[in-house]
Amino acid sequence: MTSLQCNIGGVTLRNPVIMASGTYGFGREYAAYVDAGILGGISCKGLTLHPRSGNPGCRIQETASGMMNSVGLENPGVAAFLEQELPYMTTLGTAVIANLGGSNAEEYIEGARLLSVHTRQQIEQGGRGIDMLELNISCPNVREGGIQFGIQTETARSIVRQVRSVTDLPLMVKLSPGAQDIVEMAVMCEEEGADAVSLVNTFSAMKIDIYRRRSAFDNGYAGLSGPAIKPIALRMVHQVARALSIPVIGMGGISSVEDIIEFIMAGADAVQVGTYNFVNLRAGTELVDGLQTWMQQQRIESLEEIRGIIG
Amino acid sequence: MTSLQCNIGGVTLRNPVIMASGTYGFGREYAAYVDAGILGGISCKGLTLHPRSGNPGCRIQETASGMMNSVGLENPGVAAFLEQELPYMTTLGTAVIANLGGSNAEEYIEGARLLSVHTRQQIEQGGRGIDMLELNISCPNVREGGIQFGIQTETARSIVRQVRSVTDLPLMVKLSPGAQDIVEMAVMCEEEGADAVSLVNTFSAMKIDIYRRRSAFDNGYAGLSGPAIKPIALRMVHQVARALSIPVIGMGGISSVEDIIEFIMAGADAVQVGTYNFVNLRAGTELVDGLQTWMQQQRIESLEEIRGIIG
Amino acid sequence: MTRIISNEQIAPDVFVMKIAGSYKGRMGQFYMMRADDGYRGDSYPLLSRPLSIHDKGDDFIAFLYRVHGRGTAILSRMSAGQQVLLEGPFGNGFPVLDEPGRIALVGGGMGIAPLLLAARHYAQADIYLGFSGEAFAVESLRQAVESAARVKVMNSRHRSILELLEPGWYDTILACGPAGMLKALAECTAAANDAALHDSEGYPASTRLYISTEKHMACGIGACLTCTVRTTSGNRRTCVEGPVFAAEEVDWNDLTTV
Amino acid sequence: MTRIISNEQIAPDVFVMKIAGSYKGRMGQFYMMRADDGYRGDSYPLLSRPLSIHDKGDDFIAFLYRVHGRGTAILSRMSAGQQVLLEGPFGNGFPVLDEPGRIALVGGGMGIAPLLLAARHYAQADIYLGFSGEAFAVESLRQAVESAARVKVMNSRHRSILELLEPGWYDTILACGPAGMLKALAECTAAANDAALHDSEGYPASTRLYISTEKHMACGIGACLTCTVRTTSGNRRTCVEGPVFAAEEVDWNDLTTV
Ligand SMILES: Cc1cc2nc3c(=O)[nH]c(=O)nc-3n(C[C@H](O)[C@H](O)[C@H](O)COP(=O)(O)OP(=O)(O)OC[C@H]3O[C@@H](n4cnc5c(N)ncnc54)[C@H](O)[C@@H]3O)c2cc1C
Ligand SMILES: Cc1cc2nc3c(=O)[nH]c(=O)nc-3n(C[C@H](O)[C@H](O)[C@H](O)COP(=O)(O)OP(=O)(O)OC[C@H]3O[C@@H](n4cnc5c(N)ncnc54)[C@H](O)[C@@H]3O)c2cc1C
Ligand SMILES: Cc1cc2nc3c(=O)[nH]c(=O)nc-3n(C[C@H](O)[C@H](O)[C@H](O)COP(=O)(O)O)c2cc1C
Ligand SMILES: Cc1cc2nc3c(=O)[nH]c(=O)nc-3n(C[C@H](O)[C@H](O)[C@H](O)COP(=O)(O)O)c2cc1C
Ligand code: FES
Ligand code: FES
Repeated sequence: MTSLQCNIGGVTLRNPVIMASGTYGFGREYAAYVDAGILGGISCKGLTLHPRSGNPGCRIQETASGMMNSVGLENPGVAAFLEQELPYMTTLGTAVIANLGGSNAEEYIEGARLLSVHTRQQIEQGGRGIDMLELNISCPNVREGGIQFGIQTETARSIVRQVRSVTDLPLMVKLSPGAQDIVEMAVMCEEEGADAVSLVNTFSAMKIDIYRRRSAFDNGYAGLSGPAIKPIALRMVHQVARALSIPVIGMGGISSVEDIIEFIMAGADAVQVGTYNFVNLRAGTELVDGLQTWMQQQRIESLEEIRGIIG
Repeated sequence: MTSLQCNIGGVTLRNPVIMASGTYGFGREYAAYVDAGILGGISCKGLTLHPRSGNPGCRIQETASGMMNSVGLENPGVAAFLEQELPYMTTLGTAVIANLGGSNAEEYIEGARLLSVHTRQQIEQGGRGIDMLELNISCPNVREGGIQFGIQTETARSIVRQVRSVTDLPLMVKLSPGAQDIVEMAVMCEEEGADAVSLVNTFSAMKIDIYRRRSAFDNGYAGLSGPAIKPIALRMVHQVARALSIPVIGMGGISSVEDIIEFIMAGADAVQVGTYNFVNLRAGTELVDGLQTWMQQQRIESLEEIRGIIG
Repeated sequence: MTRIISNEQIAPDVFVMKIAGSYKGRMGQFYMMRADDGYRGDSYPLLSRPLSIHDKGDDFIAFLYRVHGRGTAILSRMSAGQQVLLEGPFGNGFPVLDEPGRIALVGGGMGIAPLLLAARHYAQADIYLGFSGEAFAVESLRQAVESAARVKVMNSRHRSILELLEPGWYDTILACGPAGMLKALAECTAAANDAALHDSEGYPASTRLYISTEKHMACGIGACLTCTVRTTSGNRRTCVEGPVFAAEEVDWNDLTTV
Repeated sequence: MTRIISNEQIAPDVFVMKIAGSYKGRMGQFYMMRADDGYRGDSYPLLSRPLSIHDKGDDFIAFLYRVHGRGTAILSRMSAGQQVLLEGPFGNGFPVLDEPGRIALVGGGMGIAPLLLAARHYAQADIYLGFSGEAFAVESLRQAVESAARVKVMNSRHRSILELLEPGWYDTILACGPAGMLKALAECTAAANDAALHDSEGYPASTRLYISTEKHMACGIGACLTCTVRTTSGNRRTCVEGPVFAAEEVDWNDLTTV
């Protein structure tokens, strides 16, 4: 019997296919296309402590085998999430991952604290809260205060440490491909007690509207995702997986079962699928079913047989 | 009258379209397709002090809107270049840029010295040597000694400084997109007396052959180029151009006149075209003619009117 | 399921693609479409393109589109028998009003695309169509309304269809077209609503203008938040709460960036 | 210039594409080809695919190809009237020998593609063709040589065409096919050359084996150095100094990575 199960920070996932933050909303919109119960998990739209209305102007451009987005963390804020979205998400029968962003340390810490307290309360009352926290230290579209936490290891360390101290939720830290040294950054997360790391977020990128003579995005730069970035993301996941003993969740351009296998062979414990959800609204079903079939065809009983086999 | 002329480190180029190192050989192979005399310049296949036979195994894979290569700096060495290739290149009627790599400081310095001495001698004898030196501190496919000079600013500084001290050729330093801080790296080059910087080289990337369960390349990682990387390359060029007062030569995925204009609006003084030469053997002619036409249509008389206009 | 029946050019750069099958959808709703070459993810285009439902029958659906960039150029080169990927219908569509009162449909250029279904629904409507070049698709609209005389067409590079239209005369206006035209129309309508005009005999108490807007999209289903438009009641997703908005709700600065 | 005349399937996954025009090229040379959708650089595929010249006349050139991955799958879906991008001819081709002596042409699977022109040139050759599945394109080879009886075909999943061939009997062998087959042939040939065999009556003094190799390519013209193969005289570019090499020159470890 082929098993796709995997364990991330004490949470058992049905399979390693997680829908990536910002591409799956709070799970509602895909209900007509994918039974969320078959998924490994859903990482919700990036939350911030306070509601954000996101960036003005054009928010998306297609590029060669990729897309750039400048949504700018539009979200209802942690409190509204807990009240309006989480109750629905916990009914979906899949792991619920809360993706948390912020523009300063206090926002991160308070956001993480609220999510943790709420979950503890729910569980005490026999209910369900979030299953895991994904700390997004790397959103390239938020520039308040000019800080980008995901770049320098020591800047990020203080956020990870403080968040770790206020939550006992399984903690996954999402890394930016723009980190100065992504391996060092990942090692730092392990040192600071993270249960897993996920990578990569979008690449900071640019598109110029040459006829209007301005950036295509009001914000200047925007985040590149999709198949274009896959080879770079895969290399980073491979590097990080070799340096860490905690689980690594790989992503960046995954658009097929073969892509998933590449990430797992590179050392990923699970993967996330982002942009491909837009390309194929039934991506979740296609990839989970396809992965099952592929494993059977290849007579592989557990992902452990192939995980990280590329030295 | 529209003028495409530009000046890089005292060298006047007919136009800003330079053929990128490693994609144009020593100019011979494209002779049947492009009159080299119309080009802004040619950066020759990356040279090293000693001949190199390059990497074994598969050297190329196509990716989504890109390609990965692992040629590994196969080249005849500086001496053979000077003897067998340069005499031909100087007849082409375009700027000759010698791209120089190395696996240790001594190789770089000795290579640069030989190229400079030879050029000085040629000029004294009324002949022509190379017009510019492009110092490749960033080849991701060479790993001897495990050093990658293009990553850390201070490691690279010593190479740039030493090379600068042995050559009075116009010196351009080619930056890696894998640099920890590409702006800091570029600023360092300016500080150390470089006449220009060029960016970006290929991105370190990975492809796994999931059926053979090994990397598609013997060397593990390989360099990603082509349209896929353009949005990231453009962002880096924009960042660097804003921080420097010396010329910036932009590249990464350029495949059309519009792409060239984007790089110039981002602040590039000239551009290099790599992978697109493989896609279109007549790329040089198409882009130079097309650029001329575009400028006329847009009634732009000089590239100065649009250079760096994206703030 | 998504086999092309025909893909005809009806004006310079303008095509009608008919697709076999029974499809859902109301006036003003749209589908996400792209050519299906059997591969996803790294063929061009990556993302589907939003196209309004132009026409619909028991066994077909039709889209009227202009070749704008590469995605639509690829569509235009497809022929009968080939496959497209089609998801939808998406969006709110034009409002279904019990008492629309006196109603006008206003289309500028490709904005005519969603108006055919609207004309069938509001067969009593006056229709105003403006083209900067050659007119197209006008005949089917003439057939859709009660009287062909109700369809007014202007094709001129220098004049606007709005010259023929007195917004204040109508209870309801449904419009689709370039952002510039929509904005001008909204300004006229607002002016009419402000003016004493509405107290004049024969004029309605006020005019409600609904516009169909365009924003670049990725998912089409409300998940990615790339298509939001700022409105008086906060951000609204063009693909779910739109593409039709009451004109006074939208922030025009956020719209004209398309 | 590069209009497809026809693109016919002749066996499972095997097609012949005929293209209108007068083209250059010798036996064993190849062209770089891809579908032309009017856009370059960010359509799939990015790079053209190397295909040997299969047939050639005054007003056409033909390629025999197997659907291997996506690039060739796209070619296989093209039809008469559509355009391809074609650059070439490239490579050295099979040697033109003044005195080939007794000569055999050996093809495995798609390796038959370049042999038709070779059979026309060396009409006196014996021809050995091996297929693991259905045979194809054999008839035109039969017509190309002096006597159809000279063409031996084996199609079997379990046996090899090499069983029918005694390499040492020939002065010259030209071969194209899977790396495994070429390597086995090279070993037999080397063994025959080593053996006393060549002193036997009727046998030539030695056998020269030329093989046509495959390597992934980018430029096709010798500039990128992605297609090099290690040989006894250093790296050689498959697209310029190859694809045909004397068997004893090549480093088989470097070849079988394709
Ligand atoms: C709800 C809605 C309904 C539409 N209905 C129609 C219709 O019935 N007929 C018709 O001709 N056009 C319609 N459009 C516009 C049409 O979607 C664009 O012209 C098309 O997406 C352009 O794609 P392209 O690849 O040809 O152009 P490119 O400029 O190459 O496209 C690049 C990117 O920009 C996006 N884009 C460019 N222009 C627009 C635009 N105006 N609106 C949305 N996205 C854009 C594309 O979707 C793509 O992501 C509609 C747009 C929306 C939002
Ligand atoms: C000189 C030469 C002549 C050839 N002649 C023929 C011919 O006449 N008929 C025929 O059917 N095939 C021929 N081939 C092989 C053919 O080029 C490949 O099957 C084809 O490139 C596969 O492309 P794809 O996109 O379908 O496969 P994919 O596997 O999707 O291709 C991905 C990449 O790998 C490369 N690639 C994969 N396999 C090969 C291969 N065996 N050789 C070279 N590149 C490869 C492709 O070019 C592309 O860059 C020849 C190869 C060479 C080098
Ligand atoms: C429209 C969009 C919105 C995104 N929003 C978030 C977000 O809120 N938080 C986050 O951590 N990542 C966000 N991401 C990044 C994705 O989760 C993912 O890391 C990235 O897109 C790479 O994966 P892909 O190539 O499969 O899309 C977003 C990506 C896209 C395309
Ligand atoms: C096959 C190949 C070989 C290359 N060799 C070199 C080299 O020797 N030296 C160098 O500085 N860059 C080399 N490059 C990098 C290119 O010069 C260029 O920086 C890179 O490909 C990005 O540009 P592009 O996307 O236009 O190809 C090589 C690139 C390719 C594709
Ligand atoms: S297109 Fe994704 S939310 Fe509207
Ligand atoms: S394919 Fe470029 S050198 Fe042979």
